[in-house]
Amino acid sequence: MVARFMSLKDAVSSCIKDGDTVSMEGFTHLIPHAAGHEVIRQGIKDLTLIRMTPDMIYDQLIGAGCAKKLVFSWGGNPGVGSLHRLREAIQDGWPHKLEIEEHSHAAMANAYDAGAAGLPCAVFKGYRGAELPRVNKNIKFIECPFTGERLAAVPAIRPDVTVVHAQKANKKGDVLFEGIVGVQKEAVLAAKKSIITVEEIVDNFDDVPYNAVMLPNWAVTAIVEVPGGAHPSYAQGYYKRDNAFYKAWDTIAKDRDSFSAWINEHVMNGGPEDFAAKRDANKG
Amino acid sequence: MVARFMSLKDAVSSCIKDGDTVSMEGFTHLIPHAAGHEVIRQGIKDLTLIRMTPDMIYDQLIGAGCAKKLVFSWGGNPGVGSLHRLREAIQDGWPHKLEIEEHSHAAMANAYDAGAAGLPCAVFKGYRGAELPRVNKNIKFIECPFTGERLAAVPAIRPDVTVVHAQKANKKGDVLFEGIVGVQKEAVLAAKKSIITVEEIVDNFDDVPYNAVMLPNWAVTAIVEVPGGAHPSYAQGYYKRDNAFYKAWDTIAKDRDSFSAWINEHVMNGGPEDFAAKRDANKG
Amino acid sequence: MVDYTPTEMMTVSASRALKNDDVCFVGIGMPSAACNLARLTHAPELTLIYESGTIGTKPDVLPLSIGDGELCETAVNTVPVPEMFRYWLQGGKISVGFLGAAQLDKYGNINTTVIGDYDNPKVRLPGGGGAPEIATSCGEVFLVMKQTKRGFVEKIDFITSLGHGTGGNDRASYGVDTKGPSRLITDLCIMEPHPVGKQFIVTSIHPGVTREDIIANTGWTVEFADEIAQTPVPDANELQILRDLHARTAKAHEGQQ
Amino acid sequence: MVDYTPTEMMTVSASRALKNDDVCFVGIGMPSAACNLARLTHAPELTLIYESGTIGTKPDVLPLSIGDGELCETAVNTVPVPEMFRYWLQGGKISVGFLGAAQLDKYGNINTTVIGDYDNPKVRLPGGGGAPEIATSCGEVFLVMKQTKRGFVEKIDFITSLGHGTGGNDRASYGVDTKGPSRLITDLCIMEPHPVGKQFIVTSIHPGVTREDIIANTGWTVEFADEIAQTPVPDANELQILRDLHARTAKAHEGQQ
Repeated sequence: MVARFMSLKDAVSSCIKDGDTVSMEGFTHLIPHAAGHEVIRQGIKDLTLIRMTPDMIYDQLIGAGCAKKLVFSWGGNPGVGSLHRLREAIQDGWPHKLEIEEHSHAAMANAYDAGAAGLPCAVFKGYRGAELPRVNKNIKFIECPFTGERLAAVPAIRPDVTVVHAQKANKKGDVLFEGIVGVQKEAVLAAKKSIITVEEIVDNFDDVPYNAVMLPNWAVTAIVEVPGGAHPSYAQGYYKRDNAFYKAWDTIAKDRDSFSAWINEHVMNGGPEDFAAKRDANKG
Repeated sequence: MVARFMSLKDAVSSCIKDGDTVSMEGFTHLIPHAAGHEVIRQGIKDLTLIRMTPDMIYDQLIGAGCAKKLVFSWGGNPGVGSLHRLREAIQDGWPHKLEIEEHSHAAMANAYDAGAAGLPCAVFKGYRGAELPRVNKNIKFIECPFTGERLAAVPAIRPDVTVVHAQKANKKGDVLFEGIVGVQKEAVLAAKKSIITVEEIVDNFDDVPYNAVMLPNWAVTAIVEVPGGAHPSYAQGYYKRDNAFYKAWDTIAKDRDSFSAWINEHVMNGGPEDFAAKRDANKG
Repeated sequence: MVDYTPTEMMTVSASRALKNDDVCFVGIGMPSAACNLARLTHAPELTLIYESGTIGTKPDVLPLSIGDGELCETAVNTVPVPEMFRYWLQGGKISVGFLGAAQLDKYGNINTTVIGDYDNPKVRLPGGGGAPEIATSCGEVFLVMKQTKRGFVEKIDFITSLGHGTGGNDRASYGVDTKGPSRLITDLCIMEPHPVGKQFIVTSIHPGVTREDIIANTGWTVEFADEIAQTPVPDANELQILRDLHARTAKAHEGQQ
Repeated sequence: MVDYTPTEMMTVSASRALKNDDVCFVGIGMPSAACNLARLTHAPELTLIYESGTIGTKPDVLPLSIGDGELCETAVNTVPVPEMFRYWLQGGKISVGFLGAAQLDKYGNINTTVIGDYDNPKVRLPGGGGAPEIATSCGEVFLVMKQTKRGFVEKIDFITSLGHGTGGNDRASYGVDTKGPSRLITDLCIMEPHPVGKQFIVTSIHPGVTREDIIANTGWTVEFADEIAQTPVPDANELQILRDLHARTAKAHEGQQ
């Protein structure tokens, strides 16, 4: 089934339901903030959120009460410090208890790869001498049938829905990623459904190189044009990472009230159209 | 250790020795014919040759007596028919007996991937209901530790030397592949040493896209400029596949004498400098 | 009515099996002609994938190999071969695999490896290539092959790629949950697997072909469906486009030296 | 002689550990400053790799995250994250991993997961990220960390990443054949593992620091080598380049809104 162009509201409401397993990926770059806000606005609950590097947008989803469980490998505000909402959910159970399943980056990168590849599990040289296997039953070990070498195994990641942001789609719905591409392509291919927000929709991809990082339209569910939709993350070629806002988030999120006030003002009373101005402000 | 620029003669004599396991890859595109000829000229023997799609160049190496064993997944002249030298080596032991280890494309693609990834084996959904596992002891099966699903396993490919052709290197020795990139990058990363022949050496890669298919100079052993070095295969952007010659090969290789005469004239009495003219003839 | 050859009849019939929204993994040779004919006639949005890594390719001439430059130049995207086999084929993204064979049995099991004994072959064939996993990972498999007693045999010499195994639910016993060979298009007829037993039964016969022709060119005991259709003949447009395609192809492949 | 801070002393000492032909997997924070300082001073051809997939990057300012745009714009190549962890890290292509820690023991085992019990943590830290496999797959590991009694402990609360395990050959017992932590650079001194026991021993002390300072800031019983060097002070060029780098970085990160 070929991708459909939709509004963000329709894309989220038609693809994501309470209790789903959702991956919103982006390795610092191209994080789908606008789509995350739409999930909060629609009050979707009990999500199992998957992401290698849950940062601000997952802090917001967790603080807003959308998440039941988090599967992750590094949960912090990069270069700044802790994610206060994540930390409070784990340490104090606010707004409610958050179950966690913790991995290493290598494990999750391999698990996305395995999900995209239709495998039930990923096999890799990992977790040797590390303690996570003691507390995470989804880490097992197998033996290489040729050498006897002990290898780690983790279940493949197969989200119900993957949400990512990309630079461009063309009018047919093919999607282009450029720059730090993270695990986005794998996360989409591993999922049952996908929502892709893009900076712009262009007529064609005639000038795109043969070996670009792309998804053809039949491998994608919904496409939404949201200029600036990654802010305060960034879109290479469009606007820069708003590092100042990542630093400011540390103060906003530290306190429950200031967090809730921010969500109310910028998310509950905001919309995807607000992101274009943020894109313009970070062009430099 | 950073790549060194060398002559083809020096690259082959310093990297490849009798009895080595050698992969000369290229999936129809970018097949390192000039380098293959140099191996024949130097009379290197007892090679274990690995390749998904052994075609004309492996037919030549086998017919010229360089190979002891062939690891492969599809051995034919694509769209034309059999490889007569390969066939005669297997069926009649001429010029001597050739041991074979046969896989499927999926198995070998996964085995190269595993070799590049430093794994001892590749695990994939393969060979289900197929008969190759009966005749190839390097195909085994394991169980997913989470689902119990039966998965195929093959040993990782780890050549002593990988030889490939690419479009460009820059003056630092970084290498660029474009178009049908096959398993070349994986084959180089999986090998202990590598020889890369290129169409041209350029000053820099300033205009190369962020996510191009590349090898940095420290991941490569030797780089040789051989314009036209893939002929009768092709180099996207430089010259086309010489399909007429692939068809002509069927006649040349059918007969031992005409084969030997061709090798004598074009390989033993030829050199890498002969390939530039073939490139010019196939530009159209 | 337009004149056509049995091969043209086969190619046109095979092309008609493809739908506009199919994503098709294309084997070289006969499948390639049929798939591109479909794209150039009733299924313009058909996605063609070649194992060389080209996704959504629209070649103007038929490739001689599975990796000719036209495939890449006209593709939506070109990916590394490991990615092709891992994410796209094994990942379950392909709806149809289109394959040929050297030997075939009535359950659609394919031999492209050897004639005779594996260790002392009478004829060494090219081997499986992508077929063993195309046969199990694609949503369904279409087979296209000229019908002869040598090719359509009771027992194939080597099972390169799984069809319906020994019939019935045997295919599923290997942990395979895809449909397998759902159509066999030859130069004489179209066969489809029996809903329960999974052996091929003739469901449509090409015009001018008799049941005896089919029986004479088949190494297994042919079964015919209760109701058998007559395969619609190629129309003028299909033939013209197919012939133009072959003419362009011949010109392109001979034009180099 | 130029004035410098203990942090500058640490960063400069750490940068000097890197050689021009190293391929270095860079952790964020202190490692990133040291690695880029090395590149801007004595090791201009040093290859820096960040887990975001950027290979051979040469950022003009220090990235705040491991995936800032500068890393990609100045890199030789940017690859998908699964490829980074599979082909480059696990594939054994990286000579040095440069890591920091929240808690460290005398065998160089690292905790960046939790302070307290895993299920009821006193402080939940960000977690391992790339470190568990960086620690085992890189040729060797350099550690850089400010020395405090809270951080340098007898027993870490959680083994996020393997150092030398329980010492001796314990590391190899996990099937790990890489060297592990070969140098620990702090704001007070440099430690290296004992050739046999693998516990860290002080081999070089920074100017102005006493043995008592080191003991007072270490939670394990400090061992000193028989011959101890005095760490060479940062030279004026190194300090200038480091300060310029930090100034450019501060300006770049505050300049946006």
